[in-house]
Amino acid sequence: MLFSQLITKLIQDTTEKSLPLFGVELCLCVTIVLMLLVRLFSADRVLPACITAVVGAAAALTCSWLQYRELFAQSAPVSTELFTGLLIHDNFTVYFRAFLSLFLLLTVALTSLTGIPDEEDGPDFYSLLFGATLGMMLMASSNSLLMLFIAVEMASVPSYAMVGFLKGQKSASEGALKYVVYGAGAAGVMLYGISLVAGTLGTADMSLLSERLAAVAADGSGGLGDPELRTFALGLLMILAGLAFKLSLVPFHFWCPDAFEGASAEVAGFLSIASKAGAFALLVRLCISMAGAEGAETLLTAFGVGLGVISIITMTLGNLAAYGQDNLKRLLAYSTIAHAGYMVMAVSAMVVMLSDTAAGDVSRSVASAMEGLLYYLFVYLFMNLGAFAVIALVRNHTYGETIGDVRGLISQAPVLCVVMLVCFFSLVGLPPFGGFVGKFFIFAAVFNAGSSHSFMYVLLAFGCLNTVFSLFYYIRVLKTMFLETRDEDARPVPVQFASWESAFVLTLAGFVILLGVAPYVMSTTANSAAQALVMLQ
Amino acid sequence: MNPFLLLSLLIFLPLIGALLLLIFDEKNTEAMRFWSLGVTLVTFIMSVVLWGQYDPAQGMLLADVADWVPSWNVYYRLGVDGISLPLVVLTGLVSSLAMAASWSITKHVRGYLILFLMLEAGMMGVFLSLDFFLFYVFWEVMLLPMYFLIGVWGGPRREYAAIKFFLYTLAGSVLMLIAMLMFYFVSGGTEDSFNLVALAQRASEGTLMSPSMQITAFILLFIGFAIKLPAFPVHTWLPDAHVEAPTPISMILAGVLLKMGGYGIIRIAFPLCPYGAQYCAWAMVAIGVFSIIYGAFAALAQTDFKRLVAYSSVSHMGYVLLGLAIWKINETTGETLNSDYWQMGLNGAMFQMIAHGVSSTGMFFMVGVIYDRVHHRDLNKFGGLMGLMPLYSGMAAGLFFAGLGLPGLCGFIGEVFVVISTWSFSPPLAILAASGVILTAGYILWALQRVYLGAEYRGPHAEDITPSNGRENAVAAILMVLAVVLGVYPAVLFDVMEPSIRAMAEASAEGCQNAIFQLDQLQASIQR
Amino acid sequence: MIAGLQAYLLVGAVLFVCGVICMATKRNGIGVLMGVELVLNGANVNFIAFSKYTALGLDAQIFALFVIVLAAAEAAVALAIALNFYNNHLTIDVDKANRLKG
Amino acid sequence: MTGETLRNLLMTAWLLPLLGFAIEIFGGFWGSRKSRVAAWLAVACIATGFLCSASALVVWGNATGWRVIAHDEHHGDEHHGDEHHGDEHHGDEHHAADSDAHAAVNMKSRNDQATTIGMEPGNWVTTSVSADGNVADADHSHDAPTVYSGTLYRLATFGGLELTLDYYIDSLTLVMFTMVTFIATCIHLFAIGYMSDELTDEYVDHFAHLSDGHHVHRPGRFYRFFAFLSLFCFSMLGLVLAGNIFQVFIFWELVGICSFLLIGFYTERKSASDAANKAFIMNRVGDFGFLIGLMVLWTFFGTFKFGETTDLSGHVVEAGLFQMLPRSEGGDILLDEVSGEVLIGSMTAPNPENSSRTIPYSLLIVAGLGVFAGCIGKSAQFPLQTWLPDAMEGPTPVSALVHSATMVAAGVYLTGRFYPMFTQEVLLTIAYVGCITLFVAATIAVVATDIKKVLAYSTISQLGYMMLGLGVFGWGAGLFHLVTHAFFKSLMFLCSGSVIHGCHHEQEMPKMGGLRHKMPITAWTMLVGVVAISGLAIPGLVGLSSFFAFSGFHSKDAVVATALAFVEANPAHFLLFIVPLITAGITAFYMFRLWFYTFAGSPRDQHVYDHCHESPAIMTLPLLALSIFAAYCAWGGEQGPLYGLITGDQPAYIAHGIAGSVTLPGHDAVHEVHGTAGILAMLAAFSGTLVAWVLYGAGWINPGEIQKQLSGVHGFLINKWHFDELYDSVFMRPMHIVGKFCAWFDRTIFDGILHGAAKVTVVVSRWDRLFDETVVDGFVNVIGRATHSAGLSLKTIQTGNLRQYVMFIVAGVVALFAVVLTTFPG
Repeated sequence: MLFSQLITKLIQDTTEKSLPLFGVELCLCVTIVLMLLVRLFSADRVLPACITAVVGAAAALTCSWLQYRELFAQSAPVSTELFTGLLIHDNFTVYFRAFLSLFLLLTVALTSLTGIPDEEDGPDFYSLLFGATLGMMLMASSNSLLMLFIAVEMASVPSYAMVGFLKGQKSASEGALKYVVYGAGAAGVMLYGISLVAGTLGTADMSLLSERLAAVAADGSGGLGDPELRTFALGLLMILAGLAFKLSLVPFHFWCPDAFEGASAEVAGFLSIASKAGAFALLVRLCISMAGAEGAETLLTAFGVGLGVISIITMTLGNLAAYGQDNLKRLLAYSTIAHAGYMVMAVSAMVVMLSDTAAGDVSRSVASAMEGLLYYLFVYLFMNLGAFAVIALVRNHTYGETIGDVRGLISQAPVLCVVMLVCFFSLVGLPPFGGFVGKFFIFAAVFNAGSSHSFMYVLLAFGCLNTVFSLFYYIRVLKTMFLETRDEDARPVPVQFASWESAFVLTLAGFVILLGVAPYVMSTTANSAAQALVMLQ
Repeated sequence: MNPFLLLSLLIFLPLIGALLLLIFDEKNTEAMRFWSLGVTLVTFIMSVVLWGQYDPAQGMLLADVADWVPSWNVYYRLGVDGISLPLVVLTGLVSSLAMAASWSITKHVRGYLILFLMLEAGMMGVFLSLDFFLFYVFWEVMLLPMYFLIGVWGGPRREYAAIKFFLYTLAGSVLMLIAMLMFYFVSGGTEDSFNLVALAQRASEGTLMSPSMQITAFILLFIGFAIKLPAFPVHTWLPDAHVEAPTPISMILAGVLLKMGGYGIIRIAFPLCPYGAQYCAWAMVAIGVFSIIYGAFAALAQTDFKRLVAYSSVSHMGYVLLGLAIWKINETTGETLNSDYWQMGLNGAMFQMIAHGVSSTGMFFMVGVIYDRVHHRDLNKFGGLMGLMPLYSGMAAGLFFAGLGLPGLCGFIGEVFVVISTWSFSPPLAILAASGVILTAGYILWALQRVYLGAEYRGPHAEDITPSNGRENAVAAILMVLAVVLGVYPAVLFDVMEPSIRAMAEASAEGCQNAIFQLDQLQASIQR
Repeated sequence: MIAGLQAYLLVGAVLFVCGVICMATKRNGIGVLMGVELVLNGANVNFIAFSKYTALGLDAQIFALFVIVLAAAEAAVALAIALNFYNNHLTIDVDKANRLKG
Repeated sequence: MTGETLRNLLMTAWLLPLLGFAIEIFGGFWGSRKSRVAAWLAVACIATGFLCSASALVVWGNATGWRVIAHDEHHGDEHHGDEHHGDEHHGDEHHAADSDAHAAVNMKSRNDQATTIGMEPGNWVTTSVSADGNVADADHSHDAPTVYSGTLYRLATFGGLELTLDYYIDSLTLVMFTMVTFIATCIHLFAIGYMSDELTDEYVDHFAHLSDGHHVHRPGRFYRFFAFLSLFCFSMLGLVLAGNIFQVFIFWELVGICSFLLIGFYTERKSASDAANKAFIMNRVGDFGFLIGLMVLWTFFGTFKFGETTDLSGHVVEAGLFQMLPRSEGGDILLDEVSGEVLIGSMTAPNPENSSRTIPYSLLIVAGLGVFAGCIGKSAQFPLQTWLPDAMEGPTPVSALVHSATMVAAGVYLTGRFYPMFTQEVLLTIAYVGCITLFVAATIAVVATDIKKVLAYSTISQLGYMMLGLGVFGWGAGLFHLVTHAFFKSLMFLCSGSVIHGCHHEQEMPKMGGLRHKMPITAWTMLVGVVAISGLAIPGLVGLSSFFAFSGFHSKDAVVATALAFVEANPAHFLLFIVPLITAGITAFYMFRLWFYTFAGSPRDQHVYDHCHESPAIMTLPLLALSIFAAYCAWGGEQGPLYGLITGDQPAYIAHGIAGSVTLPGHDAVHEVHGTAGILAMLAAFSGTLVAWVLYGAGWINPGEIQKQLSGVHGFLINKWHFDELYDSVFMRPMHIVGKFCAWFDRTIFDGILHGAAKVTVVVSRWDRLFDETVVDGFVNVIGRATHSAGLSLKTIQTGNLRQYVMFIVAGVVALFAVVLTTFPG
């Protein structure tokens, strides 16, 4: 093949096949460029960055909605490889694109309500935000270990900057420094792991992983006694470490509380939700791509159980360490850690079920486990963002984010309190809020996986136990808000019922309730996205 | 009325009422109170209509089924039978009365009323759901309003009490959640996997769960329900919650919430894992008897009036557990041995739930009436109320006698029916349970003497003691009349309950027998 | 030939370990970032070696190129943040970054 | 027809007081405090009840052709020699009477069939049954009791188990109804006078003090007293009418609560409410046993009904309790030869579905003892007797009605009613319990000075006689004594009430004396009661006619005679005769002592004497009416109509006696010793009276009075001081000592045991509470705290040190790798 032919083919592939399906990401890119250009021409008085950002996010959302409509209408799941197979476009991707664009829109709305980037910094901030989101979308759609690394870096690097965005604040710079060093270290470890995995398997293409893995396993004994497989396992663990850093799983969670406390509540909310979503998408893809490798079932089971152990440690530590926290962001950081633990339960269950040779066709069970994860993420978006939004709104009035700042808030801002209540109870996992449904799906999946490996029952028990543990610190905050009286000298929080702020948080709370009361639409969507991924594998 | 509409309205009417409270003027508390009272009364009337519509001979009155989460086979499935119907009516009644008793609440009235109505909706939902998932949702939904009702409007240690209540119940319900998942997956995740009726049917045929799994599932369910019941040793949330809760909420707690434990056992735990239930029968009976004695002793030692009544609830609910569990089988054939006696126990337990709902609601109300006046509950600082508030004291005595188990009042029937059917299960435990009558008489009479009798009132705020007003008298009189009617003509309840309970018991017995048959076969195949 | 691969991998591993030790022991923030670079370069060595000895081929080289670019980008952001930290704390001793804890 | 008439009459008598209660309590509360309407309403209700009961008695008598009375009159002499009691020796009129009765029964069935209205259809099942064992039924058909029973309404049905409210009407029911309603009417009337000081808006209670030392002032509670009395009458009549043992238990508790309410009528007095609590709780101790008895019966027999159940066509469909315990010809309970257990089965009717085929003999004893435990509590028998003296805190009419005549006798009534279910062992227990009680109580009565306390102990003692009578197989004797005692004891209580009322609530006898001058009617009617209870009769006339003996003589004579017959058959149990005989003397002694103390002699407290006055007519008229009955109700003794009525429906096997490990004497055996026993008892009574007179009558009352009464002995006692001292040292002192010891024993040991039990209960409950608060609750708290501190310690991992964080990345990977390698090594 001639070089020119190759170029032609590549251009053709890019323009005719890839770019049309890359619309959402393009929207983001265009918005970033636009915002920077606007400032370049000093037109930001006329067109504030937040307007551009809202429009851009809305466009991205619309685009992903169209993609969703198109893809989910089809009877059989379709997947298209973009950019010579570096990315993949399927229901799963679209689900996350839609998820992330929605979240982007909400975050932009929140930041413009709270005015966290001042007008001057608006373009920078939103560029970083959009850039990070772009990276997360790439994470969700990556189909190659190379893309995996690039996407993670794409998502991380702007995040580092965003954490340190509050200029002149010691804690912000400290949080950012810790985040960036930790992130860089984790990325390095992950990259080393990628090199090991790619080297042992001889490919970086994730769609070939299971095939190559089976081949490698066939060469050796198939167990971890085989040096090559052992190298592979080590590499896999290192990749996992990189993802675990993004997911803030124990023991890769150390950055999380510090970075969250240093960052503004809006950024912390963004980090806790979006980067988690992207990382989970990637983790699920990685797991699915390794599934079905004959001869490596033991390895996969070990991987699944390992995830389960991490999950147990993560949620227990997250919930317990949240007990004594006075800073609400820090408390929610630990809550985030715990919730990552809950969600990893689903992945663990999925992997265990996939590696169960005796079980026959497990696609339905796997899909429902994944459905649980996707649903939970979706609910988590609203409940966690709602909680952070309340903290941000309170901070705007009290200049503080500690538990003392919300003491007796019910007398001044009942709307915020009720939203906080809905979000927190949903985080605990109580009906009729969405968190319960999500948790139920995940617990059900774990229980179901119990027939594949009995460790899953232990996992489930810990999941239940942690639900009870978690009640303590959530309710401690609620107790302070509702049952105590506001200090005399506390700054007032005059958030009216008829205000954009209230409307925003009430919308979030409304979605939390809606997802709890009428989970059908979302669960079906999540299910079909999950099923598509499983089927295609 | 169409059952679907009627049953749904029973649940959602209070919710709609709660929403509409938002349009009231914040200052106009009186209007909001009357509105809420109206809503609870209409709900109660509808529950009575439901009673009228229900035909005991026909078994379960099922409403149409609506989709909820079809991908998980969760349906909006409501229905009512002789087991749940009396509890539904009781819920309607106690809610109305508690609402009438809520005039003493003056803080954040709107919030209180909204939470109160939400609570009622949750309670109705629990008793009306026939879908396990739906049941669980309603079960948990009640937690939230209850937490705040205790936590905001409660006594000095309200926060502690509220969180204790919350934690206990949550701990119980996660166990229930696991059991629920067991049923779902064991039944294959089909359309009927959350359908309590269909699951019970399969359990009865012996095709739902293996015997050993039944035991696990039953224990999980039982702990969840025993916490709510409450049975020793998971009862300690109750005294705190009762003492700290405001009077109307204590009434609801004692009158309705505790019944959910018993209801859960008889509606879910027994029919779905009959072998497990049978296997644990001994333990349950022992726990029941122990709760009776233990609660009574604890009540004897209290100096706080409300705490005494709270412990009396522990004791009285012990009879419920006892009555449910006196199920004896022939170990080899699996045949149920004392079926009529067991049914008497079951019926007696159900009756005891209703009776306790009447008597302890009344007792808490009576405590609340005096507490509103003198703002203390120290038993040693009362006395002489009979002279100061004669009508109130007279009715209080009546309601306490109902709690004491005096014939002619409702407490007697349940208690005695349970106790005399216990001998066929275990004579020693029956004797122990019967000894409860002495202790009960002891603590109730002693309390009556210290509070109502005597020459003079010995506590603070003597000047605030005024005779009970019309609203208070009306609430007490309604409960009193009910106590007498149930005590004199219990057949009015038994006629409704008995067919459903018999069906449940027979199905469970069959299920147990099938399970034992399976075990035998298993053993035989192992030997071969 | 395989011995050759192992030798390269050993170099990569040594680089990796050095990087990790550098990250964990250096109190100077810049030093820590240099440790990160070492780790990344350790991986790069691996990639190049795999490119030569396994079926990974050119993919690995492209990988390495991307890593170099990304490392630069990352380093830029990291240095900016370090500078920010210096502005606020007048030091880049990472041990002084201990206000956020618990 | 007869059955229905009887049922309607008795139900009217039963329910009217309930109606009265409802009207009185509410009307009184909102009405005037000075109105007597409540009282008259109560009187009207109970008096109508009496008329209904009396009519019922007449109806029943007519239906049975007055068989029981006629029979005894005509065959009184024959009985002495009859070995085979009534085997084939019945005269024509018996046939007539029997066929009458049977015709009545049949007619009733037919009528019931025709009139199945009112209650739910199909629910209306009546029975007309013979209540005796079915073996005896065959050859004693002419004795066949005529029982009318049936169902009022259904409480609940569980499969084959059915709980109903029934009625069970036989001659005993009718006698009890008439007796209760009559006495109650008298007492109601009396109470109108006695309680009249409550007819005020501001009643001053001199026995209740406020903390500042003042008396309690409160509105009068006249209406409430009568409302409670009415409620009590309803409960008591319900107890008597009850057709099953469960229903008995229901009303058993109800009379208990009425007793509680009435004892604690003066709620302001701590002593009153303490006594009320004590009464109720001690009764509950007995009821605990009762409940156990119920459990056993329910579990093995599957029914609580006394009588058989018939369907609409009159066929017997189900046996009642009394039919299901077959007895052999000798009256023994039949045992299954294979299992050695007692057969449960009726020859005439199928057993209830749920009855077992057999019941272990031991459990039959348990059931009997359990039910009897209830009777012990209610009838204040040893060892649960201590509540009754305390119960005297209630107003005196209450003591008269509830705590002497009716409620406390309910235990005896139930023992009699439930007789067919008692085994010999149980009967022996009953006898001993009665024996101990009667002696203990009598000795204490000797030293009591409170007029009501003396009567209370006397009541306990007399109840002991009744129990003893029943226990030694004197079914008729025990119940006979019940009825006569009800009359004379209520009379005496009312007299004491009259005294107390007249003396302005002075109850101490040492402050009285000579009151007969001031209140002659009270004094003489009281004397009638005293003579009656002492069992005095004019000696020479015993054999010829009983006309000159008061009721107590006949009934006590019957009890003692049965005891003697029993002891003759079972010499080992000789105490069962000796003790009651001695106690008969003591009884006479303390009763006369009371009378002498109060009415005879000169005033000891001039102040009391001066202010006392005879009660108004509304109080004395009932005294007169009752005194007539106290004197003559037992007219004719065991050949008289009352005894005939009571024993008219007695279980047939009783007449024969039972020969077993313990021989139970039949009627004939009793007849043989009747004369001996009568003379012995009377001697004892006379000696007791004599002693009393010597000590109290002769000692302090002017000799003229004594001469008039007992002129023959007067000279012998002329030097009263010496005799006093002598008797004091040789007779009184030991009596006092024994009495004091018994009182002490009663107070310290029994009360001590009770208080100890109470203390233990308190300690246990405190401990229980502590356990609950520390261990059970503490456990949870510890878990919570441990979790919390674990959480806090986890915070320390987050050191904030960046280099450490970075280390953990690698350390984490290595650790995970190690874990995976060790867990899945190959």
